[in-house]
Amino acid sequence: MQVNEYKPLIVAFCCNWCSYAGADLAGNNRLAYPADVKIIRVPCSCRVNPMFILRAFQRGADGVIICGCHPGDCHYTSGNYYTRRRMAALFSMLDFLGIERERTRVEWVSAAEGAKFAATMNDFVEKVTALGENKRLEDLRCKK
Amino acid sequence: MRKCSLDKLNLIFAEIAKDAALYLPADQTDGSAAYKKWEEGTALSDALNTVRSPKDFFFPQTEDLMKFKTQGKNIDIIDIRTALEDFVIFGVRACDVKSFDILDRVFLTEPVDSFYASRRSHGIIVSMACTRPSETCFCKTFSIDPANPAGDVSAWKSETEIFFEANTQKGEDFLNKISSLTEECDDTLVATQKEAINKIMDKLPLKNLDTSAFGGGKTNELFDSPAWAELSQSCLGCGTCTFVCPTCQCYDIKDFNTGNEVIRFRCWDSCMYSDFTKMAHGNNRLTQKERFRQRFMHKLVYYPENNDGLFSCVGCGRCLAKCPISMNIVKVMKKIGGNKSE
Amino acid sequence: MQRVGVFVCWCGSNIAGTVDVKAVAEALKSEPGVVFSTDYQYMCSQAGQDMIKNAVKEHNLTGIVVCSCSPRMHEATFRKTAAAAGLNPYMVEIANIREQCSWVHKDMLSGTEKAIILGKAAVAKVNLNAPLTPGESPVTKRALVIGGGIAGIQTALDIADAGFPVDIVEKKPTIGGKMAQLDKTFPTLDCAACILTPKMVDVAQNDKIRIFSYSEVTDVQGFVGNFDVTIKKNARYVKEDICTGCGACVDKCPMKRIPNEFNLGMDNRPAIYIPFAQAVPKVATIDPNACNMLKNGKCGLCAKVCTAGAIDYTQKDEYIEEKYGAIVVATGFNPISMDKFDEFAYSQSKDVITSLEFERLTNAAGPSAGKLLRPSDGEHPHTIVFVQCVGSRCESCAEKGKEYCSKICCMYTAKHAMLTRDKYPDTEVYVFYIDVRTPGKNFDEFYRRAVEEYGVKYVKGMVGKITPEGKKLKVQASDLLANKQLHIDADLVVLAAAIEPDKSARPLATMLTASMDTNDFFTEAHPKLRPVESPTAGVFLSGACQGPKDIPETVSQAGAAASKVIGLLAKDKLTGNPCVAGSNELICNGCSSCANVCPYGAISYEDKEFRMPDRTTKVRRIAVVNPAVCQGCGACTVTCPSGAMDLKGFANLQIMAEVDAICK
Amino acid sequence: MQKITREQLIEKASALLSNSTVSCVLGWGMGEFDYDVTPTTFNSVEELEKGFVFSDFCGANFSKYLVKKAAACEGKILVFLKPCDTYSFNQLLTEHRFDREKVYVVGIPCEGMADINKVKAICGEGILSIGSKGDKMTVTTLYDDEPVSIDAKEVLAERCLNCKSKKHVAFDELLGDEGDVIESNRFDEVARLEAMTPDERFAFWQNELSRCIRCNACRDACPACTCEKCVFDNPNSGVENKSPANSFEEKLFHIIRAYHVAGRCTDCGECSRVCPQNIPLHLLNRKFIKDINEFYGEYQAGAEEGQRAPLVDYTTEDLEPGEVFDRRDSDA
Repeated sequence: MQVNEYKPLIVAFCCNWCSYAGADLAGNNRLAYPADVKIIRVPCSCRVNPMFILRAFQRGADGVIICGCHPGDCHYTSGNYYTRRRMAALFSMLDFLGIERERTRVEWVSAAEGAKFAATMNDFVEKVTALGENKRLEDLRCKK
Repeated sequence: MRKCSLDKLNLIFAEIAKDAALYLPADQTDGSAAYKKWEEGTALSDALNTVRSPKDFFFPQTEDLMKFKTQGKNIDIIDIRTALEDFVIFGVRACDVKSFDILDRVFLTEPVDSFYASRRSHGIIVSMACTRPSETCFCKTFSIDPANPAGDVSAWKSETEIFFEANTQKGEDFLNKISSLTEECDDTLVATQKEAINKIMDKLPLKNLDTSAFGGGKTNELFDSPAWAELSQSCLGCGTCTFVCPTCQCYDIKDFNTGNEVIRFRCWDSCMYSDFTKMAHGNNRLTQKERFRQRFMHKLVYYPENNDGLFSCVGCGRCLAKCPISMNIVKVMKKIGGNKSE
Repeated sequence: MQRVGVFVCWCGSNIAGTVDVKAVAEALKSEPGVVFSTDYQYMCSQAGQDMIKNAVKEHNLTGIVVCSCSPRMHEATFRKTAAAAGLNPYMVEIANIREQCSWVHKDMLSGTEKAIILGKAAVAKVNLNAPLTPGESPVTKRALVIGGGIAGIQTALDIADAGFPVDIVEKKPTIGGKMAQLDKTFPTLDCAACILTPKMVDVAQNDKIRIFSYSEVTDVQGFVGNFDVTIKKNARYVKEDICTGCGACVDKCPMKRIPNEFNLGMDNRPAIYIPFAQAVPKVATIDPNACNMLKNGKCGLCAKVCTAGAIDYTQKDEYIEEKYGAIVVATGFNPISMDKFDEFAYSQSKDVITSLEFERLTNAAGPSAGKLLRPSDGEHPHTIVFVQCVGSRCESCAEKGKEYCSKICCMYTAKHAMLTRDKYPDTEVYVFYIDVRTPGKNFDEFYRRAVEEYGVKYVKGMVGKITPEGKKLKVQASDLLANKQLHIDADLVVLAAAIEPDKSARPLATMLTASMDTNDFFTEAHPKLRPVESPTAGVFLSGACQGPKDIPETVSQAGAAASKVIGLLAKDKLTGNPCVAGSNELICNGCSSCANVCPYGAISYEDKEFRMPDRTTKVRRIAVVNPAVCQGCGACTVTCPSGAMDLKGFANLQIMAEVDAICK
Repeated sequence: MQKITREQLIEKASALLSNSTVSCVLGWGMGEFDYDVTPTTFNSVEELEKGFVFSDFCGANFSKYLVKKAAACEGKILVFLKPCDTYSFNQLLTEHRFDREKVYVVGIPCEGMADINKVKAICGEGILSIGSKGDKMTVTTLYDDEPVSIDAKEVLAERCLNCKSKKHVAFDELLGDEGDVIESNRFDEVARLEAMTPDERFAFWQNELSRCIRCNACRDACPACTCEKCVFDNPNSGVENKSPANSFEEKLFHIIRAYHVAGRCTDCGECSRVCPQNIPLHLLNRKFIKDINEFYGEYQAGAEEGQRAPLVDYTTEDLEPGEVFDRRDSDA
């Protein structure tokens, strides 16, 4: 392994009922993904405020991923449908401002999809690593 | 007095920029002008003035004051002040030059604001006479002569030439630096230009704006005027007037936690904002009427009361041009001052 | 400022294997608010919990961070520990350094680094935690069971047996459901009616149970413990309390050629009818679409012959509003329509029937009085072909069938085949199957008996096409094991149609805000651990509405649902989830965005008078959250532009603090 | 250029004041020059005659003022609304921001409002008077001996060049002729930006937003921004800030502001009109509107009272966030 290899910082918002459990299952099955991924538990993907996403980028995140139950399977019946619209709008806006679209993602991961969780994270980390550091939505004051 | 051909202006800029950062009004993509750091290719704008005033150079919109860093349970306080380099602000209009006097009285009297003082001492101001004032200009009201702008160096620009005259030692030094590019001249052409400017000044619609109703000691007379409610009724409470104003000097001090350290910084505040001077007990100005009144009473009564009758308005007209509801100090002066000028 | 204690668990080597737990405990010591930090082999053990309790006392802790396994595993455990130590249980945060760290990262360095960051995030969050107290709401001690099949019946009986009143709402004129239509049950071959009808009678006679037959639920409001339900009693034009079920009207009714639903249209009934002899309630019902009196005002014969005077042509639909503490969904199943399966000639030949029709054909109370006769000509069939998985496990034909296995078909087909061979040994019986699935007590034995003792010819392979030709049905099929094509001239073909949830389930799910899967089966709160509860609190699932089930499974699930209901109704008060939304009335705009996205209708609005800073008063519309209804999803918090709406336990500032801690 | 005159409006307002239908009038108050009108409440016919004006510079959208003024007026308040203002009016009603019963709406036709910056771009500084006759504007300045005649169309505000509707969607009474919803090209500029490379878009917005001085004029003039307390003013919101310390904070403010009004913004254009730095803020809002139209079907905020905004709604078939780009890429 190379020294000083670029390591992205990934914030993953996971809904308690599906994706967080999916992440736990990935753990149970020892399915590895990079330690760059840090998970924040939220009750539902619809709890994720766009401000949290911008906050993460401000503070130095290189990628933000939101995971929720599959559409139709939301523990709260409709939360992820709102997430879907909100994030479609937000991501499109970030793209409009010239911010790399690969830095944001929504993925539906059920409690049974530990393998999908790990695969998703591996893929996301790979894509963000390829992009390199987040320069377009960073707050220089927060850089170390 | 020294002069040079406009063709050589760029060489002068290059010469200045060798030793000091040079800022001058340049055209922006939206058609307005703003102070920009000169680099090869930057052209001096023909616009009458910039949207933002040059007060930014001495009193920037945000300015870091210090930092705190926690190490375990200890807190380190870090002084982040660094030695400043000299810089030149070129093309400042007479009104804006005057605004520095007003700011100086706030920041340079004891206790001296070291941040401001440091920037001020490193700044060289090259002013520029106004040949085409706007209908919104009323600097004359405050005894400012756009034909004779103050500053370390005064400048006049004709169709073909630019003329310089030093007013201070700093200004002399400045002219010496560019002496190889300029030549000594008499002031005939400048005098002609001054005359032309004065003629235009006499045609300005706001030339007779009357300040006699204002000044120190007028608080009791004006404070409870019913006109405040009427004037402020549609005020949106935005900060446009205060942020484009060259003399507004209020700021807020805030902390920003970066996660690794805390940056204590100050940023412009606006008396038009509902949380302005909010204290533990709440806010002492309860409605927009009080906030609105504060702004104009400060400029026209409180400030002169404490500063030898000097008004803290320079008549630059920025608020007239930029207020979203077109409410401004001129309308206030006319209404509260009893329409004496009409 | 909180006084936070950090407890890092080794989980034996599960965590300690890839995370330097001592380094984590040490690193977190210098985090803001942390006054104590330690590590231990098993935090969840009694000794570990005691360590936490002691530390709370010794260091005056106000908040606890446990770096351990997933909060889904032991959050409840540590909350109890905190409560036992005198702390509010919601002052606990878990950093998941096992499932989401030590188990997925192999490298000690990066594992430790990440564990520290996750710990920091938990500390940052707990610093902003506030003690939370769950709200309380009363419980209406009455249950509603929607559906009166064997699932509903069993649930109702069990709840009533515990002493709670139960109402059953059944859309048909009688309870009994599908089981009442069956002849025998596998694998014991008991007569279905013999074991069902006594239960129906029990229901009718139980003074704790009310039956709303010929009725449906039209509206559900409220929440667990406090549902307000509107039940529509369809007009049956017969006074239920007066009708004796003597049947005189049924005999005299001149409109006798109405297809009989109970026999799946294989015979007829009159316009006024009692579905079957053992119907409960045993009262007549007039079919308004068939009755001449109701349609044209001519006839009135039934009223004339009714000595009890029970006929009432002016009867109107009636709406009943009732309060319930719990609702059990037992809406059952139906065989799917065979109309789209042209290859099996179901629509072309009367002699291609479904298994449920076969049940009626072999039932003593059925259209042929229990004699197995061909529907077309009433002759005895000599060759019968059973086709399994018609519409089940049908991945390629999603538009007409189902992807799932209907589960019960293998067994009832074996039963049908066996019974046919038993009663009519001269009959040749073929069963075409994809797989024979018999995982149940005595199931496989049963199937083997059909093959080995009764000589049923099981052929692995699907029937490709059935062509009616004269009196015969030409069956073209493949035998996959012998790898050859078969051509059979059958007299009768029985299709094991897939089963699907009843169509009434989808609108009901919407009313109940209960979730469904893509097949319209109700979703359980947890597929393994909470199989009889829906995710919506207070709504329980019984029988095939949750997924295909046979009778013993249905009955056991019905009992389980009943026990959950009893557990709920036994409480006088319910404590809610304290992590609910709340609106800051001072900055609420009253714009209604939050109510638009609330899936539970938990948000209402009121006009409230506010004293303004300038001493005037102002009436403003503000949002109010009902904490007993709110489930804490947080949809409202994001839609609120002013940020007035926030979620306890997952507040904006808490989540942002976690973000900051992770990113610093 | 306006078809309706000051006199007609005064006549209408006077009549409604005289018969006590309304007790005050929200209209345009005369300024120092011919272009600097101020939204003003008039309480009597005398006040109207003295100070009421109507010209090509009466662009302010009065709907927002009703949030405060409707409650402050003793009886009903008469408000003159141009077609585009009526959309904001409905949207505010949908969000229960004022009492409909307190307002009497007179819909007035609008021929498009002028942008003083465009006038100055042609005529320069020193404008002494601006007159209007038919399609022409006559401008006298300090520096021209003769009045300058300009084509009114040339100085139309951007939002009026791309006017989406001449139809009033809410009113108690109409003055003049009613118009129709217009097929506009208002999304062309958004599409032009979309067609750029991300680097170009980033450079574009970096340049535009770098001018922001966070005066909050866009927010404070916006009829969709009527929060009792804006998150950017609320120290407890976690995102409060008073001035953009760097380019991140410039973006944060404008992204969040546009997001908060997404699905609620009627595209009235006030944000861009009032921006002292001429930042084309309306493009951010239009981007959301364009996306919503494309993703979830045509939606015009404020077209009807009580509409459910697209971001508080959903269908089970909505496109996935990841498909947003696939879709655009396949269009391109």
